Amino acid sequence: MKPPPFRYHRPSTVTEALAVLAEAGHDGKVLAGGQSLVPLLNMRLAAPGQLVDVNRLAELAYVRTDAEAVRVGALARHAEVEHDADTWEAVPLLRQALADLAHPTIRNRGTVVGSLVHADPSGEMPAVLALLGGVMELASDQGRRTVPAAEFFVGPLESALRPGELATAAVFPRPPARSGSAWREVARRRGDYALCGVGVLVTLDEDGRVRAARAACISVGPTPVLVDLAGAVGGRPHDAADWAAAGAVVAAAVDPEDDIHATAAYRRHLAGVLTARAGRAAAEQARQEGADG
Amino acid sequence: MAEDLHETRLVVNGVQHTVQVPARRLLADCLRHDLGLTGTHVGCEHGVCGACTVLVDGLPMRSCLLFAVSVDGAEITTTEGCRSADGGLGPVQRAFMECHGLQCGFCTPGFVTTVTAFIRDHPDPTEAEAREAIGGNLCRCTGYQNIVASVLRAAELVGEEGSGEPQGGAPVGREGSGA
Amino acid sequence: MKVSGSATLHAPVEKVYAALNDPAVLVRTIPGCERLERAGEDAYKMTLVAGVASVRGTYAGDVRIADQRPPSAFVLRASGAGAPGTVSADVQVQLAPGEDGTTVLSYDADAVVGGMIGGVGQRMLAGVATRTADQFFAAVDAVLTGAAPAVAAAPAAGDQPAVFTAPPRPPGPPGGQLAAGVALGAAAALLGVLVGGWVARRAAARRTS
Amino acid sequence: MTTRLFGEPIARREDPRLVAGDGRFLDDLGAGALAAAFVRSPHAHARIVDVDVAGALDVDGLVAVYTYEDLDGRVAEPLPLLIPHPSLHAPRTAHPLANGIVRHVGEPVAMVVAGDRYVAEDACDRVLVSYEPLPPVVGIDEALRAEHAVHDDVPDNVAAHMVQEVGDARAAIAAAPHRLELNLQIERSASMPLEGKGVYARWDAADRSLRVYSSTQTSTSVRMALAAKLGVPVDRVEVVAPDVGGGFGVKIVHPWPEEVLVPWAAIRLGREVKWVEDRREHFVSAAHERGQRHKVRVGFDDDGRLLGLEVEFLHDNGAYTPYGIIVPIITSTQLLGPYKPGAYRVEFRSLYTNTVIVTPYRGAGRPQGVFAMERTMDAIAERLGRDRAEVREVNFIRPDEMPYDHGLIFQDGRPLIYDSGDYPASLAKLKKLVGWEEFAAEREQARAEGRRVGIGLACYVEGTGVGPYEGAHVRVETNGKVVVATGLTTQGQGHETVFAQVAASELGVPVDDVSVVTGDTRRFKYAVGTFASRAAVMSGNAVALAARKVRAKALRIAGEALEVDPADLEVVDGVVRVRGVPDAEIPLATVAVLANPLRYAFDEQAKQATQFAVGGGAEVPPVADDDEPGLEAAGWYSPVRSTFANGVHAAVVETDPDTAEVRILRYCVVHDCGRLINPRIVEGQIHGGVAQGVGGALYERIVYDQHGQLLNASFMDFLMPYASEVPTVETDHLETPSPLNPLGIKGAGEAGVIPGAAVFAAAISDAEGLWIDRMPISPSELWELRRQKTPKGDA
Repeated sequence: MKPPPFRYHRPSTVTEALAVLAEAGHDGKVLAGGQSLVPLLNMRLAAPGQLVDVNRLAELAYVRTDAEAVRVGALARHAEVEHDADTWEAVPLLRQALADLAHPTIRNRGTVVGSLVHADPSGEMPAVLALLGGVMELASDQGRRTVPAAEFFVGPLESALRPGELATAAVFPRPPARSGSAWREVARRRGDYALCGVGVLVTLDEDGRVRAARAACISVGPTPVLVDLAGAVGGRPHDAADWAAAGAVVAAAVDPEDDIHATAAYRRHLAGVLTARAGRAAAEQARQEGADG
Repeated sequence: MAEDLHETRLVVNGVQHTVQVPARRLLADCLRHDLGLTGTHVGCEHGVCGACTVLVDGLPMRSCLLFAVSVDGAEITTTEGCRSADGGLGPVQRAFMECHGLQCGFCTPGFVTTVTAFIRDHPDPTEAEAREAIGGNLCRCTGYQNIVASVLRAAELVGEEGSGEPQGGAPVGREGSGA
Repeated sequence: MKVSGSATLHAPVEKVYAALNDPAVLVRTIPGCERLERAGEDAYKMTLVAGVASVRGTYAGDVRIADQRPPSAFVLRASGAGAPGTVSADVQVQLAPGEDGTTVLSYDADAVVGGMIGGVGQRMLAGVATRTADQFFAAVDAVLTGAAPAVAAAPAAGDQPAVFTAPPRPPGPPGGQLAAGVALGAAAALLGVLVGGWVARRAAARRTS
Repeated sequence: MTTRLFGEPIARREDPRLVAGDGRFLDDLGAGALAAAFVRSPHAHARIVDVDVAGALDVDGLVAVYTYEDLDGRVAEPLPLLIPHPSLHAPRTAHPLANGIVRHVGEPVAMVVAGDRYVAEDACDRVLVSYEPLPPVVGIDEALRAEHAVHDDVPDNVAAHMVQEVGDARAAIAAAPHRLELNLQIERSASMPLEGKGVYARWDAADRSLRVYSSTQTSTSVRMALAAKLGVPVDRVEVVAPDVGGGFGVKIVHPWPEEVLVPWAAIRLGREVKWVEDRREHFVSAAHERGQRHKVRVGFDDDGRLLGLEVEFLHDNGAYTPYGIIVPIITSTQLLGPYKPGAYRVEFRSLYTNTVIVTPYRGAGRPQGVFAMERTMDAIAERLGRDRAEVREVNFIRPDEMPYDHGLIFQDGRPLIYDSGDYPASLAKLKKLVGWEEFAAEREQARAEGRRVGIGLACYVEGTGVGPYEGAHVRVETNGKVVVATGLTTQGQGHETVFAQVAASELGVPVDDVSVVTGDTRRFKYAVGTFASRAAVMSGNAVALAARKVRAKALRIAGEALEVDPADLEVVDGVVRVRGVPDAEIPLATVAVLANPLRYAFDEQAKQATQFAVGGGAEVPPVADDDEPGLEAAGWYSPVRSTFANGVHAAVVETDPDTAEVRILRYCVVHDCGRLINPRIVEGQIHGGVAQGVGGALYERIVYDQHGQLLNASFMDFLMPYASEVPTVETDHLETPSPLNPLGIKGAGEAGVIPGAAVFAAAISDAEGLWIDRMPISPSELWELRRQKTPKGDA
């Protein structure tokens, strides 16, 4: 299991990187953290002609938080985002989900933006971006564009990123006031891909009633499955909301498949159970937010 | 056609090395075969087992998932570099010996590096934290119980005498291409 | 790996049957298909680029149309090989008249995926296959309804064109389409999909592309 | 330093090099050697139509490509059948490279040798093999149905059929007041050491000699096989097992195709060649185990006492049978565990399938047998509404019935006779350790809180230390250092430590003065290997016997030198002393010098020796007729039969009412392997075994589809437990010495893994009120079981 040969580029500026990517076209592949790509290369399941190593693009190595959002540069490692205090304050869901993402050793190298571009239907990051309604910032030598999460994840491992394009950053909006979030997943072993994972974002109104509630599920569809829970829990006092009903809504909405680790029915069941668990936790966190602020 | 070689500089266990490697050379293979540091082991080559874990600029990473050329200029610590400054066994290594934290010893180098970094950041871990810390490394022999004990014992030893890592502190020697 | 499904095509069965057995149509509608070469009666050699994202490979193989019962049924037998592994598939295709001149097509495919890919990605197949089957049908339907032209055959000796090439286009939408009429294209494209599938779902060594 | 070393939990001698990265594993050797890689079949069953290597030839750095047609002499013949057996009526083995037909995914078809592994794999990608697929036979059902054959000349796919019977089991069952019939299945798994296999060969053309390093559990047997296969005289072949990164059974098989081909290529090319198995190769071309399906019929009385037991089972042996039918034979005999079965009949069929070969994996057929037997005990208890421990108790062989003859033939071809063991005491200790009696209350308490907890226990008896023999050589150097050499190999069991403890204890020298060599045919010629929990028993005793000879000779010479009766001498800390007479002493080092007329000692050591006069005087030859020069001796241990260790495990689990996830709350072990040489190492063996038991019960399985494709050929899908999945193990020991060997020890290597599936099935059944008849079990499967509420199978 050794990688096949490839042409290697290591640009030192984004401009240079975009030029190289434009040149390489379909033949080019971006190497950031490489925690999914390199196993693939080692097994010779992938053989890109050219690798564009973006690990020297210092200008993309940042995590910035402002009044609206957390902006994560393409070179920010999972661990950096996970341990960033401002990010934790602004968008707790990121750390909540990152804690279940593989193992710390992988998070030391892997990047959040890389996870998003990878558009992995079992990945936590795409679901988090989708749940928060975030956007991707893409650049090519033709210019820059932003793509909302809803349009970015096209299918399993398919993102809207075009050949020659580089994802430069991901933007995770702060949830509204009196919001709470929670992430729950079940994996075979700690750190494995989830058999099913669910993130829930709940926003309360001044009276502590559920104003908005959404769930995003992984491993139960070709892309993150986003489900609006307002019908089940909207308008209810946070402590009287029927989260089991919300779970039922999600279980009905997902379309999982059988595999060697779990049946589709079990995955569907988990989606419901985990939605209820995450919903309760998120509502409680939202209540505290309300109390604190 | 012969592959292009890339000059790559690595400071490994405090010693500067310069090697000419193809872009596809994995860091694990570069350390083992180009530099002759065979303490780092390769158990799966898809990033799951953790036997190849080394410290890259102080952080544990899978050397089977890194290209040597991609970490050009980095400081690498392998289990060979986890000895104490005097060349004897380092505290983490001694802890594994004291607690019978290894059997065949194949996965051990990956644990030693991982635990070295963990204790640097968590000088006084609980048993649960110790277990979590080694959660990404596979061992087929020990059942982990004595490895968890080794982590706790290592924390004691480091507390008593310091990490003993030559990294940084030790003068950087010079060597030509290890290839 | 078994996959089955159905689709409605906007043309009468005879026309659909003809299209699905017309290399000029297939070469145009199989995403990633670059070349179909006649290799005997109802047999073709095919070259196709398949994969997900930039995890793509070129695959070569053979496809054979068998057990033809025009206009209601036929079987496609295909096998292909690329660096990541091998694929062979049998696809049973049934055509039945639908409402107002449409055709209801149902397919039943059984694919064997071997080699490295066989050990690490098979479980991604079914989902992607059924999903991407629709892409293929959409393409065929476009040809049937004249929305897209069938390609002209490359000049070749004999009264029957021997080599069919797809018009220049970016490598087709990623994803394998294990669908009727494209056993090989499907199977081979699946390899690429699987590759992705494998990373997508299984890489415990995770993250980032 | 004390010389009372036997039984001390001393730290391991091998650890310093291993923790420091100075270990020498196979791939740490042979820098600069050429690299071999293999083109392997992607098909489970196919005819090879053509192998086109042309593309590979242009690869820069390629040295050679070989296919079956290139093989010559005995290398072109099928690999040897290692363990023939009368019941194995249709043995079949593979060729080193496929000869016309491939019979499992991963079977080697072509061998590439190149400058490095990267290039070798580039070349493999360019070897084009065209296959004509043949219908694959996958799984026990298809093999039985025999619509297709794995081997044309074995149309029914049955490799072996064996029956053993004691008494008339069927009649006894028919006449019994209670009867049960159960179907019990265990799925495929694998040893999966973290270091794969590997071979590194160097041919010395000038010396016409071959040295081979192999990551093997049996270097001596590899040596003999290579000499025969390659036509090189045995004394021109040396095989060394360097540090080996785990074996667990899979590395006892030999010679592997690569073990023959790599040295063969090294000789042909006159270059050093190395092959290091990668993980993918290990999954599809090494070996698996465990897959068996059992039908149990049992008759019992009102107390749950067995009156008749009939077990029929089917064993999937994969595509070939190089290692014979050891696994099913062990199941058929060892499933009896600590119980008296009444009349017993066992029958098995071993079946060919188009899958990877099946050879012993730690436990070797016992986990399946124990699962069958212990689930049966649980079913009996449930049927009678009795306590599960009580039902086991009434069936135990009592200590006063030892030695106990089952009237069966064991794996070593000798009668199945238990030598010793106190099963009631083991169970009593376990019940106390886990709090068996109190658990019912805990279970109720938990249920009241909406939690589901359950407890299960399982007993096992393990035949260990199978013969035929092991040997050891002990030499006292003229500097007083002691060198111990034994032929069997080491894969992490700490042999360098325990054999040093044995030698030091016997000789009366500090353990630090003893060094141990294992698995190196240059140092000790004859050995069997490290498997079947035999190393400590076999080589441990051989070392002791050799050391005793050396000690006797040392005392004799010292007696002459000190002019005292050897009977009055003792050896303490490396010095021979006259009991009770201070200063009347002579260092063992000096005795070693005196033991050889040429002394081979210099300066001070020689001078020290000259003050003593030994030897029979002028009329006696310097080396007496019955003597040899040097203070050294070889010792051999060959047991009349295996010695039987035993144990009882219990687990307490909690299952999530919603997600059906299983949490292990406690895992308790009571283990009796006779006298312990090093308790710490025995504990370690148990911990590791239990972890593999947890894996086998809750996580690990080898999954083939109907086409014979292995669906989970990676660590991402073959779920070996991490630290987060393995519980802390609570252990307690009994020490019932074996009367069969001088040291009174029994094997401990496999014990930990044996009852795993049985214990967890019982504990989960208890928590859920569900009958579990198939392991491993995943949360998804448990949840589906809940939906079906499967009732226990009844007669």
